[in-house]
Amino acid sequence: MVTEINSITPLLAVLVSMIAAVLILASGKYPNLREGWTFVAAFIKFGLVISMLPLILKGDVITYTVVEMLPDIPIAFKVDAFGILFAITSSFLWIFVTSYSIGYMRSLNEHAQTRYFFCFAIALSSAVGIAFSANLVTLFLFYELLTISTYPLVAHNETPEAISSGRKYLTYLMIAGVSLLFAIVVVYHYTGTTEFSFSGIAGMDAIPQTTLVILFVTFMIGCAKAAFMPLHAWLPAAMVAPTPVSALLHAVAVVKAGVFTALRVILYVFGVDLMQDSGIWLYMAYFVSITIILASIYALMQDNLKKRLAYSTVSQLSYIVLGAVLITPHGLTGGMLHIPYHAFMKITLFMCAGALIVTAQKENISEMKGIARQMPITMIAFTVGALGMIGMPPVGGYVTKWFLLLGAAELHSMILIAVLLVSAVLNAAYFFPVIYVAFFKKPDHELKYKEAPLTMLIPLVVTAIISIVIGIWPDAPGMFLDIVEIAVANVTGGGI
Amino acid sequence: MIGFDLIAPHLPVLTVVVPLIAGFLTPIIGWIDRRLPWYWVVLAMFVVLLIAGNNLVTVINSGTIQYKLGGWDPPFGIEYVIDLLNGFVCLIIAFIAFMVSIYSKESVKKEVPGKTTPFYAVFLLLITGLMGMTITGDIFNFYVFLEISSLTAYALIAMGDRGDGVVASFNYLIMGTVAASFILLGIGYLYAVTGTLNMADMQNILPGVYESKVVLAALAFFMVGFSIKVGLFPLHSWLPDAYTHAPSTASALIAGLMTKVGAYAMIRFMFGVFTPDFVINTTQMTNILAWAAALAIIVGSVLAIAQSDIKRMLAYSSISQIGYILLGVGLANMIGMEGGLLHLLNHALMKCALFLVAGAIFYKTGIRNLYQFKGLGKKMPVTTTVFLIAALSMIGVPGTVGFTSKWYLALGSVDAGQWIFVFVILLSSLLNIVYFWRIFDNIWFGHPHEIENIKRDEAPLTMLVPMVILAVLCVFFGFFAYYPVHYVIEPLSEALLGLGGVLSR
Amino acid sequence: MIWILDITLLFFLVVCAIAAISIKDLLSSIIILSAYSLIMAIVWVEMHSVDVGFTEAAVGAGITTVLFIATLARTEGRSED
Amino acid sequence: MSGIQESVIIRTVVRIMVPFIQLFALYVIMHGASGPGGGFQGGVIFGAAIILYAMIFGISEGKKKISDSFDRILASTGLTIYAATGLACIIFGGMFLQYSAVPLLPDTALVSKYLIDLVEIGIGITVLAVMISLFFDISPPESEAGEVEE
Amino acid sequence: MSGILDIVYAEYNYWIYVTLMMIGFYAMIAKKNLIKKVIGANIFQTAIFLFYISLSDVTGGTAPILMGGHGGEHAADVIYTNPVPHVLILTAIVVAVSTTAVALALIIRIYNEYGSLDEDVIRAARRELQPEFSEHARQKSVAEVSEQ
Amino acid sequence: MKALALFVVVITGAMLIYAGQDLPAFGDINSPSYQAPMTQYFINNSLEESGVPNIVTALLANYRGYDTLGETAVIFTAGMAVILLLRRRET
Repeated sequence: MVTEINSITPLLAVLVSMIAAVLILASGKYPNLREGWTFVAAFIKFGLVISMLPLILKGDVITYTVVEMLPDIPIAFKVDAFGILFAITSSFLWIFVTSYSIGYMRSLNEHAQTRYFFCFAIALSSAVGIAFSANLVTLFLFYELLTISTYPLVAHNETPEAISSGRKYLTYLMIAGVSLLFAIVVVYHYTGTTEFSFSGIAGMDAIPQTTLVILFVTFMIGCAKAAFMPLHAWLPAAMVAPTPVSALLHAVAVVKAGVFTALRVILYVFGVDLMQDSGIWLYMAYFVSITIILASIYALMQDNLKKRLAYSTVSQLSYIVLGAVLITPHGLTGGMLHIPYHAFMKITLFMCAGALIVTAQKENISEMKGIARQMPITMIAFTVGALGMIGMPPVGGYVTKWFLLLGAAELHSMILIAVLLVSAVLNAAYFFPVIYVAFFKKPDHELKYKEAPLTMLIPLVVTAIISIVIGIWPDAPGMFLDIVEIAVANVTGGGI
Repeated sequence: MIGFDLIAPHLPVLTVVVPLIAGFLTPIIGWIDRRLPWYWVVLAMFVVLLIAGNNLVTVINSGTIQYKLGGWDPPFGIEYVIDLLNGFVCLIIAFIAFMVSIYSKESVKKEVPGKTTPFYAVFLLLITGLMGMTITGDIFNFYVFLEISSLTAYALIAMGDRGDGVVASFNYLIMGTVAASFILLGIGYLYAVTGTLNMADMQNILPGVYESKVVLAALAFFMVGFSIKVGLFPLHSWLPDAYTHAPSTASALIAGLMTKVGAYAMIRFMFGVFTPDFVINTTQMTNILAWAAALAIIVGSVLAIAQSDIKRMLAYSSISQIGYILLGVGLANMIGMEGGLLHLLNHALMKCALFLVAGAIFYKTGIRNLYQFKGLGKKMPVTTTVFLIAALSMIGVPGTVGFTSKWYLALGSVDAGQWIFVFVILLSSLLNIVYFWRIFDNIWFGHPHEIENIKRDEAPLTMLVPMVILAVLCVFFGFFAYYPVHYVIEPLSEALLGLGGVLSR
Repeated sequence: MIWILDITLLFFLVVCAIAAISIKDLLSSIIILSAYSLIMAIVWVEMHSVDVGFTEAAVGAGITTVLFIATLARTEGRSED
Repeated sequence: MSGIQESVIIRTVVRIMVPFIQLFALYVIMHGASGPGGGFQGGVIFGAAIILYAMIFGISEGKKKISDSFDRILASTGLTIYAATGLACIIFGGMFLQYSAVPLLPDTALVSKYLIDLVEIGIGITVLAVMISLFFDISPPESEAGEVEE
Repeated sequence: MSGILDIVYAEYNYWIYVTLMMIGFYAMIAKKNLIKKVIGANIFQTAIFLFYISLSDVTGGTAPILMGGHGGEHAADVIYTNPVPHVLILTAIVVAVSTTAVALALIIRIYNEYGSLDEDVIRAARRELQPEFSEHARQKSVAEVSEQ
Repeated sequence: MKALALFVVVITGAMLIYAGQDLPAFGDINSPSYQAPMTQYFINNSLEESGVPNIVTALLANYRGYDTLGETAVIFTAGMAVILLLRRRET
């Protein structure tokens, strides 16, 4: 039996970065103080999130109703294993990205840094809010807040290009928001509630089949933050943003919020049984398979490193959703586990790309010949991340791929197994050239770069190390696999 | 509290009489000292706010208040009836008026130089008119106060942009006269068949004469008349000019209140004079209204995109937002009605805040072209933040008031099986994003070199305070919408639709 | 009431109304409007509403006309339609 | 109008007429209770008398009789009388404008008759003041007054 | 009298007020001259008043002033017309004249600004004066007023 | 414009005529408005209650005195509005 424990901690975890945002705004004139607030908030936030972990590992959930916004529609938090998985990932990585951001922004002497840190803090609040939401309306609240607070980050440069990318970003995500709202309204109309439940919202099975399919499609459009293939265009466009933004938001917070929402909808609104009974899972599996393959091919064609990473993200995100729609315990484990794993690996990659921009002013792969000699640490970290992406032990990526393969195998679906293998090959095809160019090509002329500043270097080294650790010892007690197992047990009725 | 006990039973009438007396004493006050009228107005509005608040609390706690003017029993005398509906609307009026009155100090001094005293007299009389329209239970008394509010609105609008303001005011006057005359004619028709002027009495008598063509014609004339008054889409032609060219104070007041009271009157006449069954089923009036409102939502939003003058843009946005309110009413189901009524409050808060911001920006910079707003984010951070919050609320971002009413309206449309209205609502919020976001871009994302050397230069405190309060409320009621909904709007919707509960007596 | 008188007066009302809105000279138009008001006042008195008739005579035919003429004095007297 | 203004006959007639019109106006106000007429009609007639005077002798002459600020205060006063009557009823424990609550005389009908008269006077004052003010504001400034007849 | 006349007699006021209303309404919408619009509004409103007064009249009735003055007994056989519409219309007439006064004041202001009473001319003048929107004119006006 | 105006006017006229069919006959003593309790009450009681023989005045200043207060306020408003519109500056 799952015990519900009432505690204000989830609210505090969300609010801490909001308060920090206000303080950042107030101390905009003193950069050290301003960034000090960010650090303090990041640590407190992580501490708060972690403090809830023991209870979750015991199999309990933590609930807190903030306010009843409308009759029957509370703003409420519910921390379960799946939620805390995402919350830990994003709040933990915030610490590193803060450090990295300081180095990056100061090195490039960027303008409007106060706005940058302010929006960053709000975005983090939103991400954790999404993770802890107890119902669709609360989730929608933070989902929209995340969109709005990241717009200034995407359009940070204020150049016409940045603004138009920002517009594109906004257009996609706002249409998604509207679509999500519509779906939520329909769910509420049929079931009278929007609260997530481990076995799906009761009453969903009463919805006629056609409506159900339309509803599912609307939800998935609503999850455009997850960058499914026809709705992915915002992600490469958003790469115009400063690299830390790409790193955190477009490898962790925003896109993961999208997949997180997709998974919440699939597992906690529709529920495993309904997905299976209605047969939606199979179509969705094929659909995301297309994204996995196509996005990898797109990635192959990019020369800009950040764009290549962006398409790689598009492809990897679909792994997560694929895992969820496989419905089997192994598939679910693989999908959920890929959320933190992909986050660690991808953020390493992005931070490396950012370091290259700061020190070498190089964005295109073809210009990076021999750069590893000047920046060995960065490029080694990059290699670690890339290996993880491809799925080579000992870096973390192989664990999730293994689970996904197991899931596909359980279903005896040769197509899906093939998809996973082909995509692994494609991943290798677009990452190895980068490594090859950086390590083995001779530079056109002599290079005189040094490594990036320490504030940037340390985070990327740490995340690279963690990527390896979670690959070597995935089943360490209290680590991600533990959490994921509880989450999977919850939704598959295993209950603890 | 002996004094209060004496006054307490008379609070309903004082809601109207206080601004009225304050209004016609203003010339004397201004004659004593030209700076006094502002303090006088703020004081009067504060008193009215307290009274209106007290009225609503009394209604919630102990039911409908009746006040027999002159001590005559209805239907022989005029009767004031405060139920949840008009208690609620009165409080909105009182609150917005109080906010705008604080705001008006500097703005009026600058935009209506040398005429502050009559301006404030007319200001107070406008509030009198709106209050009187809202609170009365007598159909002809309603007309009288309608005319007070209309005349004052004409005068206030004409004080704006030199030539444009006057022309806008004149066009409004012609349209308004047509509307008022239609309403007067409708009143005459109803009187001809019922022989009474008391709304509640009329509602009792009318069902017996529903087969009369006169009643149908009366309903039609009322609907057309009020549609002009609220600026419902095909009859909106007066609205954009009037809102654009009025002085900032008047724009905020009129945009925030006039159309709300018009919408209130429409609701009152449909459900408080005629019976719900008649307007919903027999004549399908609500259905027609819903479709017209849906059209207004789309057309208003689309036209708003095409504007470059911020006030004109807000005016078109008002046309669309009025559509929200009437769509909710027109859906004629519980949830839709709740959405419509909630939007009365929400739109008053948001639109008033936006117009106040537009006024503050104009006051400081003289700019109304939203393409010239570059760098304002640095120059006037508080003002622009208020703008951001109110605009996000208009878009319907959750956590702001705009979301709550949008939620109800969408849900109500689904409940009514009218999926197309859901799309209308959602499409309109996308269109809202389009026309508000380009302003955000201009305010905060101007080219860096252009905004380097801008100094902070905020609007005066008397302007900032009401704007900030409104913005805070936009967020507050976004999270705490439970209270208005639970205490006022839910019982009210039930009563209006005849599903139980009592509207008046 | 005398219905022949009634009908005659009402007929004149319509004639005056049409004339008032179609005559191009505004002053004449206003004078006709004044006559219209006066006839209206008579009609009302004839319908036993003396108070209203009295008021209309004083206001419609009196003050309104004065205000109209004063306005004309500050603007122009001709109309294109 | 210049022609009319210079005519001695008209000037004299108006000078004599105006007081009589004003007297008639007062009669109309007071007589409103028992016959046709009342504060509004009387006020209009009273106002008309002054307007007539102003038309013939010029607006500045008219304003000498009733200045702008006096006029404005007059307008306020009339309404104040009315509203104060209403408030007085509240003070004496009645409803707003419930004349019978005022313990002026034992006969409530008579009380209400007198208060009706008082109220009518209030209306009359406001109406006359506003009518004059309307005319003064709308009519052309002195220098162009001659154009009226053209 | 014949039956047709009876019908005409019974309803003629209504037909007249409908006609007057249409005339007034037409003038309000279609006439270009602003004063004509106001004249139309006056006709429109008085037509409605006529409707009310027609409503109040009673065949064989007399004005609602009680016979015998104050304190006198009024004869039981006297029929009085309905006083209620009279009261309403007294109020409405006042409203009408107020509206007219405001309208005329607006007309004077418009004439001072644009030198014309013709709607089309005014529209053209406005367009010429403010090609895009009224900012320019407004700033000018505020500047001028503050100079005074 | 003229055609549109004519169209609107004709529609309105049609509505008026439509309604006119069911209006009580002119001068009909049995019309609902005349037979209504309100009218009869005023005719019968106004003298005793208000002390004035003119029923219209009694109604105007007593029963519906509040309307008249409003009416006076309308007049006052018009005066203020015209002052606001036409007077150059405060006196």
